[in-house]
Amino acid sequence: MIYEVTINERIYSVEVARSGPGWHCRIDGREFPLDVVALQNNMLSVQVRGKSYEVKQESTAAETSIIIGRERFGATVRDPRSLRSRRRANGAGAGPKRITAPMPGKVLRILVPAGNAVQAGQGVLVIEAMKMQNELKSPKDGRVKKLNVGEGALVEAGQVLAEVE
Amino acid sequence: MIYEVTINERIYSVEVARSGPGWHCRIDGREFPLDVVALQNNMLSVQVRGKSYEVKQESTAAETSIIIGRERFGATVRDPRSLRSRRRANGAGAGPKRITAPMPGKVLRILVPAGNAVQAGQGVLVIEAMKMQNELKSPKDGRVKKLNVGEGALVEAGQVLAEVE
Amino acid sequence: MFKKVLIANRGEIAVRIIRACKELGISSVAVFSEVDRAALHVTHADEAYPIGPAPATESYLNIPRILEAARRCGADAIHPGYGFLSENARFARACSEAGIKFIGPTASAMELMGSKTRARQAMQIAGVPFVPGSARGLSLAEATDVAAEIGYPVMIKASAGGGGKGMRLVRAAEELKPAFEAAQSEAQRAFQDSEVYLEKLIADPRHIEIQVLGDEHGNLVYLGERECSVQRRHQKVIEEAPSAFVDEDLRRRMGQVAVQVAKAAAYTNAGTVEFLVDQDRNFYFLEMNTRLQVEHPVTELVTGLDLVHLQLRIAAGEKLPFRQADVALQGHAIECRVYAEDPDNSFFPSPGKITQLLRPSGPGVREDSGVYEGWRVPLDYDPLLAKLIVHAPDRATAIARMRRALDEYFVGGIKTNLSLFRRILEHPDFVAARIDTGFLDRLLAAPPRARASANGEVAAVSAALFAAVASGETGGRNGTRPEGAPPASSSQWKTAGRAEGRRTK
Amino acid sequence: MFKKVLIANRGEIAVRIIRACKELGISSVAVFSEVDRAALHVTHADEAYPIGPAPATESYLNIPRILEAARRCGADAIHPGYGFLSENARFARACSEAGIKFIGPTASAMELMGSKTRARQAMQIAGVPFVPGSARGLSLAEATDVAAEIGYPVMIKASAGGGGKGMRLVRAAEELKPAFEAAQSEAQRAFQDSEVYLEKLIADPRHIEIQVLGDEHGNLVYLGERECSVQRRHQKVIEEAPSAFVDEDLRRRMGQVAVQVAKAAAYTNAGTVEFLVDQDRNFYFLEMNTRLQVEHPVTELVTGLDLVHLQLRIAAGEKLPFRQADVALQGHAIECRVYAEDPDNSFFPSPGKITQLLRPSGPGVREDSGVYEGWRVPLDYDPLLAKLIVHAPDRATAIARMRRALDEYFVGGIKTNLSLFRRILEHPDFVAARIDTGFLDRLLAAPPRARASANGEVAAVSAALFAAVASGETGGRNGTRPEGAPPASSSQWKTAGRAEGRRTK
Repeated sequence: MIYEVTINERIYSVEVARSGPGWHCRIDGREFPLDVVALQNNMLSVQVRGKSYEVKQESTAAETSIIIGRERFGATVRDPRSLRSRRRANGAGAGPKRITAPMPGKVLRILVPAGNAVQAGQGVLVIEAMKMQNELKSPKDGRVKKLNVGEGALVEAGQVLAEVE
Repeated sequence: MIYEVTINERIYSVEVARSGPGWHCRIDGREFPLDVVALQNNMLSVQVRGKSYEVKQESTAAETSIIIGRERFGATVRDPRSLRSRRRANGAGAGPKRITAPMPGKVLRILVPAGNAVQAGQGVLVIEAMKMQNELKSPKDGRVKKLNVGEGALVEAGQVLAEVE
Repeated sequence: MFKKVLIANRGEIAVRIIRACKELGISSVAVFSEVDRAALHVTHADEAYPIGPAPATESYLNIPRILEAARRCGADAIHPGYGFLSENARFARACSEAGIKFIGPTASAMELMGSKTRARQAMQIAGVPFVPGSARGLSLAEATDVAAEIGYPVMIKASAGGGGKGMRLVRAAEELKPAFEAAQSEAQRAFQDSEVYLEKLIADPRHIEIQVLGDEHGNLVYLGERECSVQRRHQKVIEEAPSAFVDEDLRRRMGQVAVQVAKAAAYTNAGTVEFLVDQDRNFYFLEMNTRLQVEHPVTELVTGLDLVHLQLRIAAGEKLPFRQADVALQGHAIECRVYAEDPDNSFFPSPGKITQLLRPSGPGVREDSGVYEGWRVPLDYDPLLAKLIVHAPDRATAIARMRRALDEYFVGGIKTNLSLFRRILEHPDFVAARIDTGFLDRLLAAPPRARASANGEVAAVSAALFAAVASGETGGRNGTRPEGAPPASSSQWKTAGRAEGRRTK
Repeated sequence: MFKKVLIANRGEIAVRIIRACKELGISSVAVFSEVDRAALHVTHADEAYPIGPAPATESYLNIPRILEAARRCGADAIHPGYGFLSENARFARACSEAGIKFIGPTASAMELMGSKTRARQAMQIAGVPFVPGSARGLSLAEATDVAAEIGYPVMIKASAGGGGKGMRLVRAAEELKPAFEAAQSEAQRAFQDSEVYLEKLIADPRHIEIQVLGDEHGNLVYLGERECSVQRRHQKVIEEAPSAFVDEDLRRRMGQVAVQVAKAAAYTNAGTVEFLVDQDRNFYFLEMNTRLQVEHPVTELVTGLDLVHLQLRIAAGEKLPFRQADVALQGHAIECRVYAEDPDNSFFPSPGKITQLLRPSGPGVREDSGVYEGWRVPLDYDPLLAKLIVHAPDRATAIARMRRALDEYFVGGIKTNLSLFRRILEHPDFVAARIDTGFLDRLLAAPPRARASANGEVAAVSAALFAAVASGETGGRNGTRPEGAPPASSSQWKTAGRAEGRRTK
């Protein structure tokens, strides 16, 4: 099975296949000798030429991360054969830009009602959690095309709150 | 839903039903006011008249236990309406008695072949784990009716190794 | 000793106090708001009672509800922890009127120290050194004169304040008016008291505090200092004991002044005297915190004492079990305050469900935690999850040990500030103990230097492997588990080792 | 200091040594047998290499494979931990011949102490006090004479022995022959050496040992004692430091003798001198263990030192960073050895999958663990899972703290001896420190008194609630989880607190 994996903006073509009790891997066409064992849910022990890596996966609504030791990598994995593909919420993309909640919280104020024009960096709405207010800014110049929430609404991290076109 | 629950040889009739966000319970016909919340898998926080209990459930092939603080209770829960009922492997019961493995290990020796007579307390077979040998004894006078394993076999905890009738 | 103690708090400090109660054979009573029913302090306590809705004003600050719970369960004492009602003299008084021992200083000592201006007057009489400035609340006009007299830059502070609220730095005369008014209204909001006063700014000071302990028989001791200069917006982030900047002589002099301060307030139980220390090792009284501090564990580790045990014993009327001469410091301790906040996103709080929790342990590692895997960190309170504290023979080893512990620490599902601690502990100025209260803001102003990683390929391959297993293709879904079975067993992985292991049998 | 250290061990001690390496900036190399591929020491190390099948003789005792791995990865030193090859002089020699530093004493010191009889001769020359008996291996005939001379009861011991193997108590002459032969064959099996010797039995002795530390520049210190009298079949179960039975004077005298012992063997690095102490505080040399002990953490907690750091520094040629006069003891420490064994079923080992692991933490609690939730404890090795160690200002508090920590400790899926520790810690003789090497066997001989429980009804109701949720009726099954979701969220429980909490928003 071949995946297109993006790690910190760099794209790898990764082929993985079972071989006996373990796995056989190729990366960008090259042989990648590894020994892998599952430890817990979302946690692997990967050994490559004697080096030992404890690898964790963390998936939130906002993003998927791969954690190796103290390093955290933003990851996107695409299966060319399927349309199921996880993309980082804040990743680039054509068309209207989305404004997503960086944390769970409560919508305190709407600063720019739907339909109005905004400039890049201008606050669109304010959410609050743990007594801290977070003004969410427009990613680009344009118009607030859509507001998915009203004042007082409880939102989850990664939830799309508004779209700017 | 009414269950017949056996805790340390004492049998309780326990009725549990949802009520709003929580549960409504009766034990042996009496009201049992409690507030219950799930903490983790197989773990509850139960409050009864202000007293706070952290309750764990542990199920092995051999038995089901309820753990409250430092206390461990052997538990059997029977749903009268269904035949699904968990019973402690070493619990009482009519007919032939079973000899089960107290731990995972390897069958080292068969001391009494199937068909032969045994006395209560006489060793029937020996299993080994972590370099320690464990002689499993007959629970009663009788005859080794059945041997489910041979020498060298790997067995799991709770696995029925032999029956004495 | 008390039979039953109610803990009027939540989170790690409530758990820490409950542990002390268990160790002293005291039954512990938790109180909880509606969002905390499943919180760790509730499940750890012997008894637990609801005290209202999520907002602290309706629950953890709700004096009548808390006293009602205490009466109902027959508690003979209440420990307030820190924050919430811990420095509320009215609460202390209400407790004693209800015949329940408040574990802390007397209401009058709290009131004296609670008003910075009254405290300053009392301390000046006691001959305690002060930062030049006004001893009392000021009008804008008075402030202008005092500022001119002592010279800019100056600090404006709230008389009832603490934790940086109602504080403003003023570099020049023209900044005074707006800053003064902002400070007043902030103080009004935070403490229902708009009184502010004025102090000369000490350049690049260190924040160093002395732990004091007094019994109810007139015995007072100091337990060495804590170095608390690593702060973000006047909030402590990392604390140490001892301070690399403090030598035996300075420690003794600061300690003796701290004891004078406590004496002047007829202080009992645990308290902390905060000082500003300038580059020439002059020290100035800041304030006295009339409660147990968040950072008390670093003092416990270097003194070998248990401050909460001692608080309980003292409140129960026991004498201090040791004298000043018996207090000896051993090794070095560092504490990191682990918060649910995102250091990569201007430290916005990050409440939510903790999906995975891997906790550090081993030699010299202590974790005082208020959370567990599967728990949802509520939006409603201070986002402190846990305190990670290490103890080692010397400071360099303590830093190395903390780095090791941080590498073992993983909190999945929410953002935490763990990565911030790595940055701090690797910073040459911190390693060399060249720290003042401006250190962390300077560090944060500089962008974190991104190292090129050698592990990109391993990350890429791992991501693909996770995906391959998660995909239906190999059957089952990563994350689903058969009843009772632990993760590894049910995941799609063939664990090579084990498979071969079986073959050898 | 070394660049790269290979740890020729597994389990908690391998993890503990890896942690020390990380703290000293040394890269760590694990080795593992086929059943240990997923073990904690493998995942914690920077590098890891397979060294053969499950049986220790083919892996962790496999000198060629281990040296091959060390050469392959370029390790400049090997730490043997305890057990396995830690006291194998041949291995130590093979290491130095391979140009790899063995972290421990010299091979010759190990050989001297490895033979009880040679050690005894050397120590007698050094004037070390001994239990009356034979200094060398005996024939049955000689044994009969010696026994008659020193008087019964006597102990038969294996010259190459340790851990109680090849040991026999003989109360009267007629028991001598069978016991002697049994000891010989057991010694032959265990150590490929049937030589045994004979000693007078000391009635109700305590087992107290002294930690010594020597650098390679002739400096030797002792780090106080450890009380190890709580044993089952000559295996330590609980250890303490200091011993309640040892006063300043006895500590100094035993310490000085221990240093003499080490000097007589030209001993370097960490070692332990074991003594029997009788009721009149006479002490007799038992043996010297030429390795790091399982119970070394209790010494670390009361001295504030890190013994593994010191082992590495000493092996790297550094001088001891302190003198005897600098060694001060602070507080009291207790260690419990947590085994995968069933105390209710004559301590049969209980390997298998750890389905749930709740670990104690908080003030004064240290856990040195070699396991994690979801891991399968293999059948093939010593069933030590972890060591739980507490530190407190005094012994009474340490006992209370250990009880508290034990209540927080839960290992699901396998049996452990945690309940045994509760029995011991509640026993009046242990609490009063009236312990000798027979204490635990006496305790175990008495049936545990079953308290009537007040919690039967709560248990019954809980069992029913678990069943109700597990049953399909309410939809879903307890234990199944939606992808990535943590337990609480997906279980069928309505968490009242949270539900109401939301309503308040």
